[in-house]
Parts: sequence; C-alpha cells; structure tokens
Amino acid sequence: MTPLHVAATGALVLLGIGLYGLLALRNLIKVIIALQIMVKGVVLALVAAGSISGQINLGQSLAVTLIVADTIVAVVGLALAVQVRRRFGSLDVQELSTLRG
Amino acid sequence: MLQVSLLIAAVFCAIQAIRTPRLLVAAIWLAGVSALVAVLLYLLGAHEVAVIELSVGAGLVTVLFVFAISLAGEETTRLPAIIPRPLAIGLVAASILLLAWMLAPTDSPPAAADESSFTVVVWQERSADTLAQIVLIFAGVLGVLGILAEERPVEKPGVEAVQPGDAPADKLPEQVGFEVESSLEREHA
Amino acid sequence: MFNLVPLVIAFPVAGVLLNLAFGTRIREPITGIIASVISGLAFAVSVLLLLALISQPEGAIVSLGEWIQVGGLSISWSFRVDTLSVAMMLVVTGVGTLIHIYSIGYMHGDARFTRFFVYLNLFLAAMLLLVSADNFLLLFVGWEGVGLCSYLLIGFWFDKPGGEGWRNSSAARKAFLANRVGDAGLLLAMFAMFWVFGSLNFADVLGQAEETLAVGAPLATLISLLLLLGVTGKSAQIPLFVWLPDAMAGPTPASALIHAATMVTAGVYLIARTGVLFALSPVAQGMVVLVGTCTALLAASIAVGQNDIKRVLAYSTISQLGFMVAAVGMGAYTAGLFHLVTHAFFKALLFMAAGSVIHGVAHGFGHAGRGEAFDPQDMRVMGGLRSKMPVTFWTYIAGALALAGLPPLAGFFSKDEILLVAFEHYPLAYVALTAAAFLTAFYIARQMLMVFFGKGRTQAAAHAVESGRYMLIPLIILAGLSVIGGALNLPGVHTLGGWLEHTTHEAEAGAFNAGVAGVSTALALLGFGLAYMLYGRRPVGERDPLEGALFNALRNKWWVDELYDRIVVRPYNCLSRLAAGFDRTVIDGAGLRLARLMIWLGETARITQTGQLNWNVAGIVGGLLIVLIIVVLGRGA
Amino acid sequence: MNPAVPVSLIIVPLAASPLPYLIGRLPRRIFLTPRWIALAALAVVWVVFALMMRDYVAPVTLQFEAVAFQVDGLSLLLAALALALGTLAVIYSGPYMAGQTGEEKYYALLLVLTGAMIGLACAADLFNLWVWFEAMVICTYLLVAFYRQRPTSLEAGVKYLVQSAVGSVLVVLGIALVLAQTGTLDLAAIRQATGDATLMPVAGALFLIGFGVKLAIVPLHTWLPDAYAESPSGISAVLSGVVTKAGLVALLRVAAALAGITLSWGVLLMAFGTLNILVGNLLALRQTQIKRLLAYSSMSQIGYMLLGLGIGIYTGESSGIQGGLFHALNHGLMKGLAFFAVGAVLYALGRLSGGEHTLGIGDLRGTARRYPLIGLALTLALLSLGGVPPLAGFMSKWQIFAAGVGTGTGWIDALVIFAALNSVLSLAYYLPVINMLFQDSSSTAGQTARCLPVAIVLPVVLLAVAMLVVGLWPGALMWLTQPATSALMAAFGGL
Repeated sequence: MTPLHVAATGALVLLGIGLYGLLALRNLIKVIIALQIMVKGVVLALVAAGSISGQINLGQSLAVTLIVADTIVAVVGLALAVQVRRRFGSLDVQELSTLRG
Repeated sequence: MLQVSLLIAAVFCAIQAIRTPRLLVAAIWLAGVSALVAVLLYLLGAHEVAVIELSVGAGLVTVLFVFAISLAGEETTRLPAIIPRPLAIGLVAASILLLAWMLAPTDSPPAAADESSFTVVVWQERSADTLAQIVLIFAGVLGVLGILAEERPVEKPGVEAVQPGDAPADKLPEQVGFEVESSLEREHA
Repeated sequence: MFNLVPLVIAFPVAGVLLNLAFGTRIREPITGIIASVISGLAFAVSVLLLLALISQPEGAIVSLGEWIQVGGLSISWSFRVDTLSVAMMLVVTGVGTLIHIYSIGYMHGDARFTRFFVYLNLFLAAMLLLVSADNFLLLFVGWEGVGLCSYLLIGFWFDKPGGEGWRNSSAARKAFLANRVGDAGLLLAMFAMFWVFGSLNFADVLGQAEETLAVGAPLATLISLLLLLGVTGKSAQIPLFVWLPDAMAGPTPASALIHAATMVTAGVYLIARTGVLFALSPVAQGMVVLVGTCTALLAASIAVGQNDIKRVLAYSTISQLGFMVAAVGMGAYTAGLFHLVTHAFFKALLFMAAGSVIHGVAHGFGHAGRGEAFDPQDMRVMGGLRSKMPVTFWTYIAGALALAGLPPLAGFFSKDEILLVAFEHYPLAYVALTAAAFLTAFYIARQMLMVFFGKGRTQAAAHAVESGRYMLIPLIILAGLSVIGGALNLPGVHTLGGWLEHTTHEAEAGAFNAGVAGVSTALALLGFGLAYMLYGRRPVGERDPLEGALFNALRNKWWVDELYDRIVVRPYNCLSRLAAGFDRTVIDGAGLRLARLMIWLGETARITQTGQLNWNVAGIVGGLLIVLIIVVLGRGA
Repeated sequence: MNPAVPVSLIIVPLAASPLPYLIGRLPRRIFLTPRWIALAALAVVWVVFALMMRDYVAPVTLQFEAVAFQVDGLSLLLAALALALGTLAVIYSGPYMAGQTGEEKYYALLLVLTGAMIGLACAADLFNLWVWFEAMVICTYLLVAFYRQRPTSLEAGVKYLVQSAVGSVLVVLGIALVLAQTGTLDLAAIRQATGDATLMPVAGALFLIGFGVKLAIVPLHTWLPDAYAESPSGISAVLSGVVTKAGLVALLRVAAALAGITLSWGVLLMAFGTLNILVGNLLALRQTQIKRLLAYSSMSQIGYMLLGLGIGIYTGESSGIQGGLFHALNHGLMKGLAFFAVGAVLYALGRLSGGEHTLGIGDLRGTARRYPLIGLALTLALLSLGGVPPLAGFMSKWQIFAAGVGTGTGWIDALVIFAALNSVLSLAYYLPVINMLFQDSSSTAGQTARCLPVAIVLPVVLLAVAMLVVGLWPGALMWLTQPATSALMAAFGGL
C-alpha cells in the first residue's frame, strides 16, 4: 500500500464515519463534530489528489482554503448551537423539528 | 506501514468521537483525528498544510468547541438514534463502498516531484482564492457576531413590532416550544 | 383599410384604461357612456372592414410584429381579416354596443357601476382578440381572457347578503373550473398541432393539414376531438354544459352578452375556423354532430321544466348552441354561423327583455311593500305583465317567435337551413333536432304565457312598471333585427353563404325544401297550441299542469348533476373518474375524486418532510446513492 | 473590454461591504445609515454593469495567475439577476428591518452576498467557483437565522447550515477527483483533458449532489421550506430568486466542463426536473402558511428550469436551454415579487421580527380590498407562477414545452405532457390564495392595517411591471437569455 492509497482509503473511511455520525447523532454539537470528521477526510483527499497530479503544493493550497472555510462553517454552526441551547434549552435535534410537513 | 497504523489510529479516534456520549471528550477525540491526519499529511509531503491542520484543526477548532460546550452546557445522556441503525449504516456503507469500488481501479502513479513553492502557489498563483477567502472570513465573522448578539435594549419604543407568538427569552424552553406550536395551530384553524 | 384591424381591439382596451384611470372621479352615467361610445367605435371600425372586404373579399393578414421567436416556434401579433372574422366582429361589437347602452339603465345605482363597464370592455377586447387572431396562441389568449371576464361577471354580486353572494361566487367558480377542463383540451390540441405542423399559424396549420394528414388519420381525429373538448367547455355542450345555467347568477346584461350572444359561440367559431381539420376526421365530425344534437334535445327538454325566467333562457341557449354545433359538425358552416348571428339577435333580446321584466317586477315588489322571501326571477310570481310593460312585451314576442322559428322571422330561416342539411345527410339528427324545435316552441310559449298573460299572481307583478329608455331602445333595435335578420341569407339568395364562401369550405348547400320548412313550422305551431291549452286557458296555480313523473324529471334537469354523482361514486377506474370529473361536487370545489387523490398524495408527501435533521441528511445520502447507482449502471451500459 | 470593468464588478460590492457595518457600529447621530451606504455601493455596481453591457460583444477570459475568470452570457445573466434582486431587497428592507438588532450586519452581508454571486458567475476555475459558492452560502447562514431570538428561525438556520455543509464537502471531494484525474482546475482545460471514464462520472455525481443541495433537487430539498419561510421576506426573495440560480449556474458550469466524458447530464436533469415538479406541487398542495407554500412552489419551478435545460442539453438544441434560462429569470422576477408582496402584508400586520412563518393563507383574506396594489401584484405573481397566459411564467414554460415537443421523442413528449398537467395542478394551490385575497370580509389585516411606505411598495410595483412587460413581450429579456444560451451551447459544445 503506497502512502497515496492510504490517504485515499483514509479519506473515504473518514467521510463515511462523518456521514454516519450525521445520520445517527442527535446532539447538535456532535453533529458539527461529525461534519469536521468529514472535512478531515476531504482534506486528505485534496492533498492526495495534488500529489497524484504532481502538484502537491496546489493541493496544499486548496486544502488550506478548505480548512479555513470549514472552520468558519463550524464556528457559525457552534454559534447557532449556543443560541439553540439558549432558546430550546436543549441541543437535541429531535427538539428542532417543529417545522415539518 | 507507519501510515497504515496512523490511519487506523485516526479512524479509531473518529469512531470514538462519534460514540462517546460526552461532548468534551468527543471534542478531544476530534482533536486526535486532526493531529493524526496532520501527521499523515506531513508524510505525504504536504508539510505546510500539516502545520496548518495541526494548529487550526487540532488547536483552534478544539478551543472553539470547548468554548462552545462551556457556553451550551455539557450533555452526557446517550440519545437513541432516530433513524434505525441498520438503515443508517446501510445507506452510508453502500454509498462509500460504491465510491470506493469505482475509484479502486485507478493506479496511482508515483508522485512526481513538484518544483513549485507553496508560498508562490498560495499567494500568487491562487491569489484569487485567497482574496475570496477573506470575503468568506468576513462573512463568517459577521455571521457569528450576528447570531450571538445579545438583544439590544429597545431604544425607541414601538419601533419593534410586537407579535403574539414572540416569547421573552427568559421563559422556560418547553413553554416557548409550546407557544409556537399553539400559535401555529391557531393559524391552521 | 385592413390595417385598421388592431383598432378594433385597441378601442376597448383604451376604454378599460380610461375608466380605470378616471372611473373614480367621474359620475355614474358618464363611465357607461364612455364604454358604450368605445364599443360603438369598435363597431364602426368593423363596418369599415366590412366595406373594404366587399371590394377585396379574400381579406388580409395584418401583422404588428414578432411576439415570441424561439427555436422552431414563431408567433407574431398578427390579425386575420376575412369574411368569417369580420362577420364575428360585427356581431360582437354590434350586439355588444346595444348591451352596453342597455346596461347604463340596468346597472343604474349599483355600487360598482364603473367596474361593470370595465369588465364589459375588457370582455369585448378579449372576444375581439379571439375572433381576429391569426394564430392559435393569440386565439388562446383571447379564449382565456373571455373566460376570465365571464368568471368576474358571474361572480359580480359576490357580496350579496344572505348566502346569495356565496351562491354567486360558487357559480363563478363552477364556470371557471368547467372552462378550464375545456381549456386543457384546447391547450393539448395546440401542442399536438405544433408537434405535427411545427407552427401555430392558421395559414400553416390549416394550409398544410390536407397534405400532411390523410382523411381518417388518427392524429387528425385526436386533434379534432381535443378541440371538441375545448368547444364543449366554452360553448356549454354535453358533458360540460352544467356551468351555464348557474352562470345566470351574473347581472342580466352580462348574461345577454357573454352567456347568450357572443362568448358561448366561440366554440362554434373555433370549429368553423378549423373546419379543415374536422373534415379530415369523419369520426370527430360524427362526434360533433352527436354532441350538438344530444345537447339540443336534452337542454330543450330541461327548459320545459324550469320556473326561473333566466334559467329557461339559459337552457334554451344551450339547446340553440347545440343546433349550431351540430350544423358546423355536419360541415354546414354557413347554416351554423347564420344561426349564430340570428341567435345573437333574438337571444340577446330575450335576455335583455327578461332583465327588463325582472327589473319591473322587483320595482313592483318595492311598491307593494315587503312580504316574505321573494324571487323576482320566478315566473310563478309574474303574470299579466302584457299591459304593465307593453314595449317589453312586444319585443319579447318578436324574440320568442324568432326563437320558435316561425316564418318569416330570423330564426325560421337559420334553423330551417340546419334542419335541411340534417334532413339530407343525417336523418337521425334531423328527427332529434326537429323534436328539439318542437320543445323550443313549447317552452318559450309557456314562458310567455306565464309571464305576460293572465292576471298578476302577486302584488309585485300587479305593480310592475315599464323600464326606462336606455333599456328599451336596444330592445326595439334588436326586435327589429330579430324580425328581419333572416334577410341575411334568404333561400335562393344566400348572401351570407356567398360571403363566407371566401373563407370556409362549405358542404354542398341544398335547395329550400318546402316539406322540411312546413314540418318545422307546423310543429312550432303545435307547440304553441299545446302550451296555450295547458297554460293559457286557466290561471296557473301552485301546481304546474304538467306535474308528474316526466315533468319532475325535467324540472330536475334529468338529474344530470345527480347522474354525475353516481358515475363518479362508482370506483370503476381512474379513467371514468377523469371523464366524469365534472360532477357538481367537483365543480363546487369540494370533492373532485382526482383532487381527493391529489390531496391524499399531498398529505402523504408531507410525511416525508419530517423536519428531522437526521432524516434530511439521510435524504442527501440517499440521493448520492441513487446517482452513484445510475453512474454504475451507466458505465455498464 | 477593459479588464478593470469585470474586476470592479466583483470588487466594488465586496470592498464596500465593511462600510455599512462600520457606519452602523458608530454611535448614532450620523446621517448616513447602513442602508444608504449599501444602496450607494450598489448604484456604483449598476454603473459598472451598464458599462460592461455596453462593451460586451463576446465572452472574455481574464487570467489572474493560475486562476481564470470568464465573463460570458451566463455570468451576465446571473449578475443581472443578483444585482436586480439585491438592490430591490436593500430598498425593501429599509422599513421592513427597521429597528432590528444587527441591521448593519444585514446590509453588509447582503452586499457580500451580491458580490460573491457575481464572483461565482464569473469564475472559470473549478476550485475558485467553489470558494465563491462557499462565501455565498456562509453569507446566507446569518440572513436565514437572522431572528436568532426565535426558535423556529434557529431551527431553519441549523438545518440549512448542516445540509449545505454536507453538500459543500461532497463538492470538494469531486474537485479532488477531477484534480487527480486531469491535473488541472481550469474548467476549459478540464474539458480538453480526456480522462479515465470511471473517475469523472463519480465526480459528476458528487457535483450534482453537492450543488443540488442548494438547488433543492429532490430528495435534497428538505431545508428549503424552513429556510424560505423563516427568513425575513427580503431574504426569502433573494434566496429563492437568485441563490438557487447561483447553484444552478455552478452546476451548469461544472456539468459543461465534464460534458464530454461523463454521464448524460441531459437525461439526469430531465429526470430530477420532473421529480421536482411533482414533489414540489404535491407538498405545496396542502400548505396553510403562505411563505411555505411559495417555498414549495419554488421547488416545482426549479423543476421546470431543469427540465428545459435537460431537454436542451440532451438534444443539443438551443430552444430548451433558452427556455430553461428564461424561466430562471422569470422565476426570479415572479418569486421575488411574491415574497415582497407577502412581506408587505406581514409589514401591514406588524408580524415582523420572526412572525414571518405565522402568516396563514387565511390572514390574506380581503387584503386586496385594503391594499389593491399589493393584492393585484400578488395575484399577478401567482397566476404567472401557475402558468396562466399571457404572463411571464407562461411564456417561459411554453418555450420549454415547445422545445420538448419539438424533439419528437416519445418519452420526452410524455415528460412534457406530465409537466403541463402539473402546471394545471399547481393552480389548485394558487387559486385559493387569490380567492382569499379578494374576499369581501377582511381578516385582521383590515383592522390593524397601517400604511405601507414607498420603499416597500416600490419594489413590488417595479417587479410587477417588469413581469407584465416580459409576459406581453418575451423578447424583452432576449438580451440576457440569448448570450447565456450561446455561452452554454458553446460550453456543452461537443454534444
């Protein structure tokens, strides 16, 4: 197994774990953690892709942008979670299902 | 071999982050994933991004999580999943395996040597991305400020319209939810 | 000269804008006079077009420029001036102008006087667009426009107290829905035409039809039958006729203009215009004749059992439309259009005279002091109005005799031509139509006897007064036209036939047949006599002389509405539900089976919107999985 | 064309965006409000846009080091729509958002949103496209959850954030696959590169799902009704009118880049389009809240766009593509108008600051009596959405249907007939609303009604007039749809 294979496998496995977390977890902060796990997988994928195409620095550059962007998303998400806790008194996404139908 | 064991460790951390009922613990497992991914990145030759992942992913994000958890409150109860577990596992596994199966035949060629320098790529060649990133950060900061902003005391009475369903913030959450629903019901009727 | 044709539409549009802009500032009769003058101007333009056509009968197409231009589709703002369209324009603007003038008197004192005239002008604009359009899309715009105006005018008094307003607006909804079913047919026909001919211009579609499609081609039948569906909606034929009687909820001038003289004849015009297509499909032609004949007979028999003065006329209109549809179905376009014109004269006359009667009786009711619940449209409360309202009476007689088809009034000649063609080509239809003609004479005589003869049965009738001159002058003019209208196409002269020959491709017209004319005249007289025996010789009491099982059936409109209920209730299959989707519950908006199915589907679909974040993400994963599977399968293929 | 023009089109709104925020943070007593600053900035952008339209003859490509930008018909179309609705939303929000905490952030974010969408419209680099897309999405997070004191707003914001984030992660994975396969990120270069037949379709699938979340294709649509119904009405208009179209443009850009070597986009778009039409209509059928109803109707309208574009791409004929793009523009006008008009009623009722979702259809009773202009405008918008001729919505649907029937393929005919029937079905939920508007008795709207300020009426009137003009003269938007169509045709060229 070359390092690239490892990275590609890792990317997919982390993506899968994150997706599963999104389906199974009910705590909003843990949902955001699951999102972050997915992002880690994609960072690996981007760098590996750069490496495969012989432009590792290009891959790195993209990965940096991705990390920044998704950190921002996580921060906004956490801010929302804090407000949710204030207004709903809970972080359970089950409580967050008043809008339906 | 080193990579494989690092990967296994990272996957273990990720699973733990999902499984543990405690939020703080989960955040720390996430930091573990981040650190291990950073090492994997370093081994791939992506030195700069490894450093950034370590400092932002394992450092900054963890701090933010801890901060948020302290604001929102720790929660330790394990909530039963809403989606039946076999269905969830099946959906995810099927998608990921299909992806993997279709990507598998690709023979990864040996990584060619990259002559460019990271700084040049980031700051010159892809400066448009970097500029857009600034916009993104600005928007994100405004977003966080906006979402977390405390209610300003009403300066001019009567400017802000009062509506029946608007519950004061200090009410018990259960009551808030109830009120919203009952006002919805009124509309339906 | 032909270039004037856009003015025909521009004038009513200008009238709408004028009255919208200044209607709130100027006083009552002025807005009505503006609208009437505008309508008169449109009539004048039509006359100019007529004069131009006399010297150049092949007509012209006037184009104002491109409208939609994309891909293969090219639609322009173009209008067709030919003998057919100008004949329709003359009827619409001529009768329309008279009805405008009449409305000034009729709507006097109504809170929404100006709005009524805005609607009338808007209707004129849409109707003129319909008849002058040179492509199906423009025609469809007019078609929808008249439907909208009809909806607005039926529900005009949606705010009447005591549940009546609700009935008015639900009648409007019923009309709207029945019309939309028909419109769907027209729309599908347009798609089919575009698919086959690649164009929607009359010249392309009708010009290529004979080359592209063989006689009896399934596509020709499909298009023709879809067009027929549109016709049954707009012209109130079986099975979509149920909306027209309810449409009488609107003000009487609107009933006269839209639901008697002009809009409902749009279907007849459409068949005449697309005659080439129908000629290619014997099956569709047969269907048209069948629909027209059955409607004529069924509606005439229902009219016998009605007691509401306007509902009698409504069923009479449906029946007469059946005559016209049957005529154009037989390929006798001249006969059909001839009847359209004369019918516009005498039916508008009858409606407006009936309006005058209602007005007079309601006025008399006001004088006689209020009693219990009172319906000024119920013929049972009338009687003896002959002496109270002499002008109305005499004009009414003229209209009624024309409708009954007594020589030498207009209705005699036009109905006789239809009967003649039927006699020569469709014997069964001839028998049915003659029977309908007999019933026509009977019910109109019954109506006259109940309204005008005998003694006033209520205080209201006894105190009724004649209407004002705004209302009477149009009546007198139309009465004159009803008497002499037959001159348009006298046997042996065939002015109208020669005129329309330039546009339609006429089936061979037979010579005047004294036998056919004699039989129909004799039957009409028989109908009169029978009615006189039953209603004329003794005072009509509470009990109708015809009371009995058959009359009960007539009074209940052959239980058509109920029949629709039955058919629908049986869950045979989805198709029967679709076909019979016009039962009254449907049309009253409560329970179209299809709608129920849709509502059920809608509720079911709402379950999928769980509002649950986890399920939402599961949707994304599911979508990803589906697309990936498609990719895998696509790779295998 | 002077390269400074397109650059300033992107830069001006972005550079000006901190100004409303900073001005708003100053202690009061200052004449300039954040809203006027935002309007001034947008006015400058309009001037730049006019300059660009004047000089535009053919697509221009600008290269900033490795990252390419391209100004073509599609960029102009999206930029015009973003500018138009952005400006109207800023005008509209003056009285609507008055006195809200965080007003200055609201206007700053609206500016950033407009700039980001123009950037997205012009991006010709796969990754750059994603960055603009992400910037746009992050702007809307706060705007959706603007009434953070309302639990339902927060709920909508959370769902919107998580689902958007999942979609965006999938897009980046797709980008990684493309990079690995072709070694380039330039959309034009990707088109040239003939790649492995296995990796590219997977990337295509990931893009379809990733951008599809923003486009609300079924079954990724679940965030949409909540977000549209809970956000301030100005934002609902922008979200529905432009942001979905930005997702559409992004998807079309990458689809065109992968056109030669991946799955058949035409068939996929048609399939998802038809599904969207049906599901959107069914879900809208039983709604009692007006904004939610409009949200679901957006889903079905997106379906019509996808159907038109799919037909065009499948057959390689311009008429379907033009119809789809025309419908996208029209939908921007119609749905913007509808949300603005509904917002006007909300304003009149005083149900602001988060009361948005409580407006039931019954609350509209008799609105046309008290506010004839608003009632008429909303009626026009709804009839147009329902495809009643001769309004704008009918024209574009007609083009789409005509393009489909023009192909002469049986199953496409069936799809078109199905879509046409659905168009009739959609009247089943529009008409009751119109009926309610013109009811005689009035609901609370009539009693507590206050006067509507010019700033709220003006956008409604402008959009209504624009919609009428387009309906009577569909050629009026040809200057936008024609270049966009040829740009897309060229991009999908090889088909």
